[in-house]
Amino acid sequence: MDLQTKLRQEARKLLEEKLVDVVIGYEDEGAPLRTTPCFITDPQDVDRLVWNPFCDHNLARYLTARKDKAAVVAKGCDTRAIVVLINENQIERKNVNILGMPCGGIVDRKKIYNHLKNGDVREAVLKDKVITVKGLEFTADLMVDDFLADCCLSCRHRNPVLCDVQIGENLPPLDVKDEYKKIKQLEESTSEERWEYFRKTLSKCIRCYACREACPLCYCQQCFTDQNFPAWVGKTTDISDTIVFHIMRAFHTTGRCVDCGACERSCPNNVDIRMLTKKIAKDVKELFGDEAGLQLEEKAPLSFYNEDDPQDFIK
Amino acid sequence: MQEQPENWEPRIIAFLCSWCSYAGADLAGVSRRRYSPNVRIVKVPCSGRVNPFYIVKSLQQGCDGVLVSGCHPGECHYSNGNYYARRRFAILKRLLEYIGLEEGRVHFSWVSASEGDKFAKVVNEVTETVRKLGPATRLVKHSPVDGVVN
Amino acid sequence: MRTTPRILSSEKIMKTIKKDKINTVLDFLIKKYQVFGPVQKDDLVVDFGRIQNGAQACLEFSNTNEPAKKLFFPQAETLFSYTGSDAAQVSELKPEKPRIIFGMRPCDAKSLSLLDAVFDGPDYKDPYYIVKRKNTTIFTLACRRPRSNCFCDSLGIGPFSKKDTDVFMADLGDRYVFEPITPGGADILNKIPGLENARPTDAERLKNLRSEAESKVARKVDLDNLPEKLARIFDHPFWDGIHQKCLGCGICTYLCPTCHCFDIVDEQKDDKGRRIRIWDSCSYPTFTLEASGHNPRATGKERMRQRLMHKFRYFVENYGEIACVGCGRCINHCPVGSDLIREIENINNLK
Amino acid sequence: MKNAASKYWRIPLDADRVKTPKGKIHILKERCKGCGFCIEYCPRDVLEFSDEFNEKAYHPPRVKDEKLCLCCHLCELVCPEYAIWSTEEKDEELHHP
Amino acid sequence: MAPRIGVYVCHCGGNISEVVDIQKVMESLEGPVDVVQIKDHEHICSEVGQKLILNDIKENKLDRVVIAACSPQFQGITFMKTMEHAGLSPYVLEMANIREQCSWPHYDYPQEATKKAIDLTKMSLAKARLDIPLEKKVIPIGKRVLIIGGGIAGIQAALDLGDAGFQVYLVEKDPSIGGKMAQLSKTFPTEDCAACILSPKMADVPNNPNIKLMTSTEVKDISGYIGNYQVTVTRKALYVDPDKCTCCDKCVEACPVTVPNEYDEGLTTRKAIYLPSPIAVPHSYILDDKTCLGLFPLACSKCKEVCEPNAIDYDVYPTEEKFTVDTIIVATGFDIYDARQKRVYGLGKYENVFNALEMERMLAYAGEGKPLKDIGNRIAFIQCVGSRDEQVEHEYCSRVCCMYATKLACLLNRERPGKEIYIFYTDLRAYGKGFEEYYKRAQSEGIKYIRGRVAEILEDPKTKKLTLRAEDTLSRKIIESEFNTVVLSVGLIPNEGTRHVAGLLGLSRSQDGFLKEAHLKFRPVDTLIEGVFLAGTVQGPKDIPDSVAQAGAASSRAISLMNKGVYEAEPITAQIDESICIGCGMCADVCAYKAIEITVVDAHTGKKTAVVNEFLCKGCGTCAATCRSGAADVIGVSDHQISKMIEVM
Repeated sequence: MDLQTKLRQEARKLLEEKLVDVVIGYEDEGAPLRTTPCFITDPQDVDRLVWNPFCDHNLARYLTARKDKAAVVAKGCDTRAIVVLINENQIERKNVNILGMPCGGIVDRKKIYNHLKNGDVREAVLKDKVITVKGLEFTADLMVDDFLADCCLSCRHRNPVLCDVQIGENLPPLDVKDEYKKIKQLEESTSEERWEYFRKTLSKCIRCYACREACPLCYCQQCFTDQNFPAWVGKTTDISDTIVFHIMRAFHTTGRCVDCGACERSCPNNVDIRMLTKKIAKDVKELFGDEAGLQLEEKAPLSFYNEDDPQDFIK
Repeated sequence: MQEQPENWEPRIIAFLCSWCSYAGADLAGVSRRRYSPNVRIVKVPCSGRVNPFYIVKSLQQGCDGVLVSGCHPGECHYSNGNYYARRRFAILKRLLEYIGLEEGRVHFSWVSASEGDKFAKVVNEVTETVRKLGPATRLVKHSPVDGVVN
Repeated sequence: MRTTPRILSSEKIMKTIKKDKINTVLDFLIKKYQVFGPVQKDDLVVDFGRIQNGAQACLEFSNTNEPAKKLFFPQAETLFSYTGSDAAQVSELKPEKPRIIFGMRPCDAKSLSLLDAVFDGPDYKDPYYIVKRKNTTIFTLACRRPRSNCFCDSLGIGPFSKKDTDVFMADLGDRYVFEPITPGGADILNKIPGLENARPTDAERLKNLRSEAESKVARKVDLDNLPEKLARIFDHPFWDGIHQKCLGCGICTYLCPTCHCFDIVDEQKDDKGRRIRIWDSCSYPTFTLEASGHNPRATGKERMRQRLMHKFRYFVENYGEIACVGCGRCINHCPVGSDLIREIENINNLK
Repeated sequence: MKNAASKYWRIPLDADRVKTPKGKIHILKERCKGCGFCIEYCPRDVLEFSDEFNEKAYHPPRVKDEKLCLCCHLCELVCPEYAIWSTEEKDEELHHP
Repeated sequence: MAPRIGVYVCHCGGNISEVVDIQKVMESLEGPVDVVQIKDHEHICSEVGQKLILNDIKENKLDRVVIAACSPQFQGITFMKTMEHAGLSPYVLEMANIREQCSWPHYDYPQEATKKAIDLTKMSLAKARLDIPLEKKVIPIGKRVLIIGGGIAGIQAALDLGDAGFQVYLVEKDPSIGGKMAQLSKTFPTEDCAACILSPKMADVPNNPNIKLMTSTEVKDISGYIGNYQVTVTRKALYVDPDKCTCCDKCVEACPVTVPNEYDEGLTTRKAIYLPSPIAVPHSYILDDKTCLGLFPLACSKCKEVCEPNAIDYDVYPTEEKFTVDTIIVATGFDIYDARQKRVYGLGKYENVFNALEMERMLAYAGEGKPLKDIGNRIAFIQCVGSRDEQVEHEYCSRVCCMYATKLACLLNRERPGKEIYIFYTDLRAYGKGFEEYYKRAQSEGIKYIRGRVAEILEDPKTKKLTLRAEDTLSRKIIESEFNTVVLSVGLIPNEGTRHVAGLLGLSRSQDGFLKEAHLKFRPVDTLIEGVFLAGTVQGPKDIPDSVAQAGAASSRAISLMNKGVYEAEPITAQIDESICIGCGMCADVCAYKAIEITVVDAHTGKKTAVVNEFLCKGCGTCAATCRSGAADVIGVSDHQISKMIEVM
């Protein structure tokens, strides 16, 4: 029995036995190469739930606003985000029923459109590991594994870190080769080159804050961007303000970011946001040995310290 | 060496914790210990009080250098403010230098109330390092953006 | 609605030019005008940018990521700056060199007329917008290949619409054809060297291309008496479900050619400062946050409802037209895949 | 007991003026079952296992340092076989611990 | 309405005006509409200066004052008092440090110093504009004080406070109070016997109804704040009931165990059950379960068998006691330097080398008329052992060694004339009252003072005699001579009790390891923790008169706080904006004082946010810097104020 059917079965059981008020999952509304989050409350509707490599949203994002009992379809990175949210008192463990999905990686739509030179895909059919895309003047068969998202290529937690029910067997760990290759390349270049790189990619930002809204960890009632007296960061697309917004948002994910890639996927102008969050995750690992969202009751690195923390940079 | 406009002097802001480093600075003054006059000191209760935005905002305002100084680990008047600050600055310094801020713009030090000499040495050293880098350009927020799309 | 001066049919002489010579047209225009056109920013993103030489323009594109509105109502704009506490010194708005926007799609052109209604309406004249609008001549480029989420003809625009532009262009395959629509457009067109008069067969060819393009517009939406339907369902439970997946990220409003809401903030240092107008979005909670802390649109439900109500009902009541041009940007770029057309269909199906 | 590291490393100067009881230890090797209670519980750590065997092949205890014994009789009390006891030697000559 | 700020630029009698161009500073401050008045003054901190401020505040209706002068940590309190006299909150005063940070360190760059002075004053102005007229927070405060350490300083403080009607808890780790002074023979410079002058004071302690004496007791934990210190102490089990014990001493005879007696620095022996010292207060025997042959299992019990009044009970266990006090005086005293670390002097190797405290005990030893040890006729004292010595990281002078060596020399000399006593010193420190005269008298009595550091001591294995080699820097000769006994004048170092208490209270320590006073000149017995004071050698080496004086000072400081009945706490504390806080709990995690808790603030919606306990919060601001959404801030040092100060750059 394939995972999708098993997922629907579990969801129907939860709803029928009134264990949860809603099942948050993914639904296919017919748009090519993508699914959309859905909120199933009626057991009959569980057949709308799908499970395929296009289920890319981090559904933990929807848990912070809810007061009711919710079941959520969660990949490895999503469950890590849920652990962080529980540790930060944003959701209660008893209010969330986690349907853990071992995940082989999700497809990055932008990579496909890149490959197709931004061709207009009108239809996409997935048949075990092969996507057949059709446009008005072209068709093509694409292998799922060739278009996985960057964060999935270096994923160390393909299996749920925490779940009530796990749908499907654990996947073998991915042998991740040089997880921080891009970051290291940038680190080795000169500061002028790095500045030019970030000035260029961040000048595309139009301050729409989609990256902030897509991220499950950005649940603040009022973000520092909306703060007045003092207003720390300007609201225009002046390059200095945009850079300050992005480095400070990234700074606020220190030791919390689970690298689910939701921020980069939601950006309309393809800003390389993960180049910042991934760098901080690398530093946190090197300096403090921490990884985000692995245990409950785990303290975030910046609200914890050791007597012998590294301080070679301090005179 | 960056070519600098003539008679340019680095402008450096320093956040000193009031119990140790600020007292150290006072001691440097009391013992007439000469050090370069490029630093403007802002007194904060503890190095743990220094919000990352203070450093970023200083750089945006055009400060050529930023120094944050607090009590030595173990001597913090509030017992662990400097420990949290140490972690915060470790991440922030690497991030700033990663996005292209020149190394040597942002400095951190531990100066206790009895280390007047060390404070003077740190200020001189920071001033010379910043002088070599020339005036701040990156992250500096320039005059208003005009209407036309860049 | 603004009446744009139309040319008498007799002066409508169509001009054409070889496709590979299009750069010379641009180079000529660049000498006397500030020319803006679609520029390839990276492999997926094409956006309007200042063109310094003809080669920079990329006319083989579907549509720009950000709408042409940003050339008239930019993301951030200094209204005036002030020093000390005395009277503010308004940065007087002298129009710079006249501008040409080359290669705008008909849907964006239509959106400008909707923005005109707002920024250049009977009761409110926005000087910043008007000075840019008057200083700009528009060359629209017909849409040979509408994308899967385009539905411009449901709004009565269509890929080959000739409305709201100064010069209509179309790609005949080997040549570009130019058709002046307004006297301004005609003046400029006549000055461009190297243009030959269109061949008799071109008009016929143009008509075929037009119907072919219109057939490619895949999606339709039934908009008639949508405003009345919306008026009736303000408290309908339909709204409880529709907003749940919306992240409130504001992309659909930032990239929508017709959205024109803005926020005004000051940036001040010591006694010098400036007042800035920046884009804002009804999907942000802070959009309606009041000083008391009360927020009339506290949850995503009210905010999502407001977006649809404003575009398809309030705007119609105020300006007589629906505030949508069917460009499909909000559908293409929504991170969670919510689809405007499907939402309108759901509304139509409500009892 | 004094160890070199402690603050009071010196042998007290008036040690010879203080009389302390001196115990003599008697062991019936054959009765011993090698349980080791006396060795373990002796507060002055006077006894240790000897390497020789008694008939039942147990190791009876052996006196490490007779001078340490203060004749507190604890070994007597804990020995299940009454195989060990101490008697107080009259103080013909003084010794210090 | 707009603030009305008064600015005062001080000349500091030339200290500032000789470098900083005062006129230029004042001119450059003109402009902002809310700076209503700019004045300069020769000594703004003087009586006249303060009157000027007072009048200006009244006449010009100032509501904020900026003073560009010395460091706020120098004259800050003076000006805060002036503000209070003028009816303004002391927290709308800002000081620009244009002396210690401008004129003094940059006296050879006058232009830059002036520019810097202008910037610093503008920064103070920027902060002053956003100052809030805070009022001190008021906490009710009782009359209960905890004194840690029962040496002469602790005793004196307890008696002062007890006599003044305050409830005193005197906690002493050892079985008896008296501390190091009780171990001395005589005291300099008057040579009156230590026990004779100390015993009556020690006796007064249990007799004073307001003093609760707790010996053999250690402080386990202290939490809370001034007016509400929750103290937990653990009392050792002593196994002897003081009321029943008749001090007949039979148990001591019966006890088989002999261990070095701490009271005599290990020179004499004591039994496991013993009387701590002849002048012990409380005067009762105790059983030391560490050296007893064993109570679990009961090994010996000879003492119980001979105790007729049946005062010994083995079934007693350490107890824990909790109580609340309003102020605390730390008087945990000192330890002597373990001279064995100075290999070259041979303490622990050579038989006839002693440290000064051991010599004190030998002199005081009165057992059966026979001295503990025949110390012979030629005695040498070596000064500065473990003090003024960078090798052992004790650069400080222990202040008392020169005088106690002189005293010991005089006593030994007088005991049996004909002795030759040498004192090898580097600088003879006879600074106190009557010290110089005593030093002169000692020389006249034949004590020979040699100005030279002893390089090495060698022992003749057979005769156990000691040959000293030293260079007499006055006569330029190398002296090598033989002595029967050498006494090392050991310095004073911080003890384990000081480290333990400093950890409990979060007290900082100065470079020499002793506890750091709030301000060396102005607040020598205060600490930076409100309501916690220091007395005696815990704050640094000193002699008995100074310790007693400090005990009196600490008591009066505590009384001055407790007498008011209320304590005004610093209002500069953290503040959480509940409308923004999302209850993530990071601020609570980082708060060293556990002053923030995540609590439900709206029972209806169950919304949880952080809530600050104003009395616990010390205003360090770590929570404000950790808070991501900017909900946490510090009143008085707010993000907005600092942001405005940065904008001056």
